[in-house]
Amino acid sequence: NIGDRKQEAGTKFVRLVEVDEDTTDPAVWGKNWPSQYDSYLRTAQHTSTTYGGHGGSEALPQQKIDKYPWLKRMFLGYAFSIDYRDRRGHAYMLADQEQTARQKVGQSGSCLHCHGSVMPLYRKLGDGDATKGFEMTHAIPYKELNKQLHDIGHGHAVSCVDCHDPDSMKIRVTRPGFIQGIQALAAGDAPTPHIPSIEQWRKGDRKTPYDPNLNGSRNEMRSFVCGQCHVEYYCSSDFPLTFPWKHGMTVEQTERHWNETKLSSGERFYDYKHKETGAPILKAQHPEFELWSQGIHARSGVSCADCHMPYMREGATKVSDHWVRSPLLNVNRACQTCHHFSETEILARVKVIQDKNHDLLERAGEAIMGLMDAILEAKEAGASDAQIEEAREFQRKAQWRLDYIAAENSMGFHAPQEAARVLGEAAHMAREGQISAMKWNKAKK
Amino acid sequence: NIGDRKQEAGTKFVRLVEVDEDTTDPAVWGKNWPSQYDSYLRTAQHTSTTYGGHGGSEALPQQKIDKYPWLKRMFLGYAFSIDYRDRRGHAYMLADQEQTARQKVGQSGSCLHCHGSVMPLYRKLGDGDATKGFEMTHAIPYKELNKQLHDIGHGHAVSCVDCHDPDSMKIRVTRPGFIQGIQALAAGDAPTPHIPSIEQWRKGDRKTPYDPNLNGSRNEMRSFVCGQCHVEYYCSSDFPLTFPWKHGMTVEQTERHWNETKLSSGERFYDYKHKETGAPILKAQHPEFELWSQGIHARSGVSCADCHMPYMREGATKVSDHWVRSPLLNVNRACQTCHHFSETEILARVKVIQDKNHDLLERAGEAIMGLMDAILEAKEAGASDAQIEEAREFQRKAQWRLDYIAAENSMGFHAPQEAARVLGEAAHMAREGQISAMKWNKAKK
Amino acid sequence: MVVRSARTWLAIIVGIPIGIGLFTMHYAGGTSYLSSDPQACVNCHIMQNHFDSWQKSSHHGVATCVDCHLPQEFIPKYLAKMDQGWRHSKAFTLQDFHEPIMVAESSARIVQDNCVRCHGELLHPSIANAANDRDVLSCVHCHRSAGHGEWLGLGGPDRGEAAEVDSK
Ligand code: HEC
Ligand code: HEC
Ligand code: HEC
Ligand code: HEC
Ligand code: HEC
Ligand code: HEC
Ligand code: HEC
Ligand code: HEC
Ligand code: HEC
Ligand code: HEC
Ligand code: HEC
Ligand code: HEC
Ligand code: HEC
Ligand code: HEC
Ligand SMILES: [Ca+2]
Ligand SMILES: [Ca+2]
Repeated sequence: NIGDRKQEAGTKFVRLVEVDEDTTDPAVWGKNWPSQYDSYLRTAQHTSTTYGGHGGSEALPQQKIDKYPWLKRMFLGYAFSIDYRDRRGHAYMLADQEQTARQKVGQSGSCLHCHGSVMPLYRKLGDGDATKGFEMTHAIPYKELNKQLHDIGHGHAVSCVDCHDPDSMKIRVTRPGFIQGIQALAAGDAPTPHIPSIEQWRKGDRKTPYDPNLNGSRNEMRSFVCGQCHVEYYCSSDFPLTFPWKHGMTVEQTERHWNETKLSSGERFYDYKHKETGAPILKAQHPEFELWSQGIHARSGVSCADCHMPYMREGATKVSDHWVRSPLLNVNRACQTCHHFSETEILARVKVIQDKNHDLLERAGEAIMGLMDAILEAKEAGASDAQIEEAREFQRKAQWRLDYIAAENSMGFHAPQEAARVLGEAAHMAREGQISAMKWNKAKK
Repeated sequence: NIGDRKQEAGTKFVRLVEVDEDTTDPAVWGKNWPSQYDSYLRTAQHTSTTYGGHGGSEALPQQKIDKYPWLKRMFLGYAFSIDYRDRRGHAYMLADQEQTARQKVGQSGSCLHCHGSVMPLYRKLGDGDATKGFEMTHAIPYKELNKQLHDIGHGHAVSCVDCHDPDSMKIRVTRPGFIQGIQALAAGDAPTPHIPSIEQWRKGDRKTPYDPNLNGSRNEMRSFVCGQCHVEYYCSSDFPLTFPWKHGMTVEQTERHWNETKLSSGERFYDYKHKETGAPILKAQHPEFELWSQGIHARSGVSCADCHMPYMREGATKVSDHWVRSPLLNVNRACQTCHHFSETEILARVKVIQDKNHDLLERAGEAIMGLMDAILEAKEAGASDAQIEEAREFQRKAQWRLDYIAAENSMGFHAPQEAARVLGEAAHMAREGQISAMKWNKAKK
Repeated sequence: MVVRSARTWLAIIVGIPIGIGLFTMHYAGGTSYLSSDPQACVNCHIMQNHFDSWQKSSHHGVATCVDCHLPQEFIPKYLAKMDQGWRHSKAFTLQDFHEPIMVAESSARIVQDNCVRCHGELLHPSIANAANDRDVLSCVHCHRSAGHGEWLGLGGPDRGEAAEVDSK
């Protein structure tokens, strides 16, 4: 036993097969790095905690829109009201995307950015220039693009090559959406205490854009790789996939980015018009990277990988657990390395935080229902568009905030006070909108 | 040099004068413990941070009710609308109480519990039984009782004997209000992860009541001494001073305590009826001990004294800094022993937390104004008491929550997420009340 | 549960492992426990993080592992060495210890005594006066990084499957 371990310490990084930029099949990499591959494969296992992983059967996660009726109603007029489920492990990402009933309304090729090992396809489309290829994909229908991906043999979920340089095995980012987004963030002036290398870069002449792979620290890279996908985005056919970080990462700063964006029609940006009320809505998607950035962990240099891919001892070596999942299933490695409290105590702390946010979430959900009812009533009573415009604007704002936390996947843990603040604002704005709708006949036509 | 130090170390606790339970004059104690006395005296100095200490002149702190107009309006019908200022150092506690214009409406003797070195007087009134004496004081007018205090020579602000056993110098609690409150808390079943000794005591037979001086750990005592005063209370002439902890220490649990309390008139408890709206209001006072109890510091065993009375080096020994004040004036000793970040970084973290809560506070302030306006409008339009009862109830609830954080003195730092949650609820409930008032003519008369 | 059954098992065959244990201890570098050189502790890779973080601490120039983790009087020192040495080789052989390693209560007291041993002169009076007070504030309540720059444990091979099953 001990003999084994002494040996293991010596066997790091022996390559049995070569891997390169086009090796998207993780099984091939797995020959060189069996432990990482082994844990990577486990993302196909079912996991579930109070708020994490997924409810539902092994085969299909639970519908989020059934669990929260106000969520379904918020999305009326948009594909998310048809099918919107709990997330599950990385192994499923491509299959789940292919199978979601949201595909019925037709989706854009942009979707693949975060669900497949898509870099070779981007390079192919752009004649070697991945960014160029990427910028063409929003105009190609999803089904068509996905077929191409499979046809050229890269129909895999997120794979080793997406996060690792095949020569050095260093972690790196590949996704154009992320690179453009973080460059816009760096070029702006929002404070980024959670990304010191941006503040460092800003001290220079800013002539060459910020490059996460060059400028980012090793520790920052441990979050950047996740920030390629676990972020708020626009992804439809009007313009290329966009991460809205020009003015910063808070809920107000990203809202400002969208408010300043124009659709190709010239209109102010919106994702959809609410079916019942007609309000021009912003849809928020899984802003984990953004919410994390507002929390005390980010500020203390604690990365996504610290909690979701903690080191584990395998004999004498330490490896990163590639079974990416809820850290609550893994408290001793994910939390106790930094927090010397018992597992029960740590779980209790998380519970306190999450339960509080869940209460606020339900409260804001009730409030948004009140707002929608009030707009409908006003419309029925004969209110003109102008008379309910203010109320619709409140719906846009309130729903943006509520969705921001509802779509985020840590039930507020990534930044507890911030999540509570955003939900408080959401509920309050919803009621303000309701009041505005109730007063419609006092507004000018 | 080292010789010197060794000597100093040897001179600890040499008594030059005797002190006993009736020695309320800190100057006498100061002869034995000059360093502590020296720092104690500094509480007379003016201190000020963004949200802490006090604005205004050296002579008189700023009016809080001028800074926040909604605060003044919330208190209409109650003495706090006349004069309500920033707090300042311990040295002023008795003088400030004597001078506040709130005295114009006549205050109860209960007030002295937290502003004077009152134990000898309680013993005198109760013929040696301090609790008995204490329970008589609510019925005695403040001016009369305070005169007695001065007459028997104990007209001092909080003094050494209030927190220290004169024989052993061990810290201890003396105030009957606190002892009764914490006993009620222990006798109940609210979880108290921040006070492990209560959970310990509950495992016993509960025959003798929980005694903080016996059962409390040394570390807990470092917060209990402050919990004698920095708490929410009822203090008027109807019944003795009460700390509402029967069901626990959260904003909802203390609200429940008050809702279950009856006035001697038989009515449900309230502090005053709002002058404009007639709502039966609960006034919250400085719940520092309560808010702290909901935070991560309390849960991690970090006590009030750790931050507000950190050790300081004095020659060869360390003493507790009795200059009780904002830790932000003292970051290196108050925070940096535990948090190894730069002072700038620590201050920035506090600023992020406090600014967020301050924003929410102002938001909830606007909301409560909206509610009060709506009730007035309904009344003018002819609404009956029954028709605005629901709105009034919302005012009671919303104002309780808003005041809970407004009256608390850390601008939410003591429990950031909890403070944001409470303020979010406050704003939301205020708007719900407004909506209810707007719908008055749909309610039954 | 796991720990208890391991102990029972250990008690039953206590005779055998003494011999094996001594061998293991020696082979694994466990005999280095009897040395004062911090390198000796790192012989065991499980201690690597603690070594690394000690090197980043304010004390790495003034105190080595045994200065803090072993009592300094002769007899207790060797008793503790036997006790800890035995716990060490048992844990290492069975691989049944909790990772990250968490200090045992008895060892925490040893550490505290050692803080006081060196800093007795510059002490908070009420701590100094309470040498035998079990309720005394521990030094690491405030100086949580004195010995180790920052907490740096490392998770072990337990992948949390048990938690997985429980949560279903
Ligand atoms: C300090 C630890 C910590 C850090 C750092 C952290 N997370 Fe989390 N994360 C958690 C916890 C705790 C949960 C809640 C899990 C649960 O409820 O079961 C969570 C939940 C999640 C979930 C949902 C997991 C599930 O099982 O449903 C995702 C996705 C996620 N985090 C992504 C990220 C990303 C991306 C980052 C970095 C930008 C990040 N996390 C940083 C601790 C952390
Ligand atoms: C910027 C990255 C990104 C883009 C672009 C993206 N996704 Fe996702 N998707 C994610 C992440 C991260 C998750 C897991 C977190 C979650 O479910 O909230 C996810 C989850 C899903 C799920 C499972 C949960 C659910 O929503 O039912 C489906 C299905 C899905 N995406 C479909 C799509 C479709 C269709 C598109 C294109 C419109 C798309 N995705 C575009 C990152 C992305
Ligand atoms: C290429 C895009 C992509 C990258 C990169 C990525 N994720 Fe994901 N992640 C997803 C998608 C998509 C899902 C949802 C899959 C589904 O529901 O089918 C997901 C699901 C998850 C889950 C939920 C797992 C579960 O069992 O419920 C966690 C936790 C998570 N990701 C964390 C991370 C972390 C941490 C990183 C970086 C180390 C990361 N992800 C990198 C796209 C990505
Ligand atoms: C979602 C991003 C992501 C994917 C996909 C991914 N890794 Fe990693 N990998 C990481 C991160 C983060 C680290 C930690 C790097 C560090 O700390 O510098 C890591 C570390 C490693 C290491 C270094 C040793 C260790 O365990 O820390 C190896 C080897 C490795 N990964 C192999 C693989 C293989 C093989 C695959 C595919 C089966 C893979 N990785 C897929 C993010 C990823
Ligand atoms: C790499 C170190 C590290 C890891 C891993 C880590 N934390 Fe933390 N945690 C910190 C730091 C640093 C702070 C900020 C307080 C401080 O300065 O000590 C913190 C603060 C906290 C707080 C209080 C702040 C808040 O948000 O309420 C909680 C609760 C917490 N952590 C829980 C967890 C849990 C649960 C996990 C595992 C899922 C975890 N932490 C993993 C380092 C870490
Ligand atoms: C972890 C550190 C910490 C702990 C523990 C703590 N406080 Fe504070 N306290 C603060 C900070 C920081 C502020 C904000 C000071 C400021 O804004 O200048 C504050 C503010 C205050 C204020 C207002 C100070 C002023 O200058 O206006 C009072 C009163 C107070 N705390 C009492 C308490 C009491 C009583 C306890 C225990 C029940 C306690 N605190 C526990 C850190 C702490
Ligand atoms: C006997 C009652 C009493 C006790 C005990 C007490 N306080 Fe106070 N404290 C007060 C009063 C009253 C004031 C306000 C004085 C004024 O404004 O005139 C005050 C003011 C303060 C302030 C504001 C100081 C400033 O400069 O603005 C802080 C901080 C504070 N107390 C913390 C504490 C802490 C920490 C403890 C325990 C170690 C404690 N107090 C014990 C009654 C008390
Ligand atoms: C349970 C303890 C307690 C009782 C009872 C109490 N106080 Fe205070 N008082 C405090 C504390 C603690 C502060 C400092 C914190 C603050 O100002 O919020 C304070 C501050 C004050 C101040 C200075 C700030 C201000 O409000 O303008 C005045 C004046 C005052 N009290 C008067 C009174 C009067 C009059 C009564 C009786 C109705 C009374 N106090 C009863 C604890 C108490
Ligand atoms: C309640 C918190 C607390 C506890 C418990 C505590 N300390 Fe301290 N200690 C401090 C603070 C704060 C300082 C900084 C004093 C200063 O800078 O004036 C300090 C300073 C010191 C210093 C001097 C550092 C220098 O700059 O010279 C030493 C040595 C020390 N402590 C050792 C100990 C030991 C040994 C113990 C346990 C017996 C202990 N401390 C317990 C808070 C504490
Ligand atoms: C509001 C409560 C309070 C008051 C009033 C107070 N003390 Fe203290 N005192 C404390 C606390 C808390 C400690 C720390 C005790 C501990 O850590 O066990 C302390 C500690 C001490 C100690 C032990 C050594 C040290 O510095 O830690 C002495 C001596 C002392 N105080 C003297 C005095 C004198 C003299 C006065 C009056 C001038 C006084 N105290 C007033 C709360 C108070
Ligand atoms: C005696 C130790 C101690 C002292 C003194 C202390 N802290 Fe902490 N602090 C902690 C612990 C423990 C945590 C919880 C996180 C963890 O488990 O590491 C924490 C968490 C925090 C957090 C993150 C949680 C939150 O509430 O957002 C902040 C910010 C923080 N502390 C600031 C401060 C400031 C500012 C001071 C000084 C006024 C201070 N601390 C004094 C031990 C301490
Ligand atoms: C044979 C390999 C090995 C060597 C050599 C070794 N350790 Fe350990 N140590 C371990 C293991 C395994 C554990 C976990 C034991 C447990 O948790 O029961 C441990 C736990 C500890 C603990 C925490 C448990 C406790 O008893 O409180 C301390 C402290 C410690 N070791 C100190 C040292 C010091 C000091 C040295 C060198 C003088 C050393 N170790 C040498 C393997 C080793
Ligand atoms: C200046 C004192 C000091 C020195 C030197 C020191 N330690 Fe520690 N060690 C501590 C303290 C303090 C703790 C935490 C005790 C507690 O939490 O009560 C600790 C804890 C540990 C633990 C238990 C793990 C944990 O985090 O609870 C291990 C293992 C350990 N030390 C090993 C070592 C090794 C190996 C060395 C030498 C390379 C070393 N220590 C040097 C003071 C020291
Ligand atoms: C072998 C003797 C020894 C032991 C054991 C020891 N120290 Fe020290 N400690 C020192 C010396 C020497 C210094 C440096 C003093 C100087 O620079 O003036 C020091 C410095 C310090 C300092 C000031 C530097 C800093 O880190 O802020 C603190 C605090 C401290 N020790 C606390 C502790 C604590 C707590 C323990 C127990 C966990 C401990 N010491 C154990 C010898 C020791
Ligand atoms: Ca979006
Ligand atoms: Ca009250």
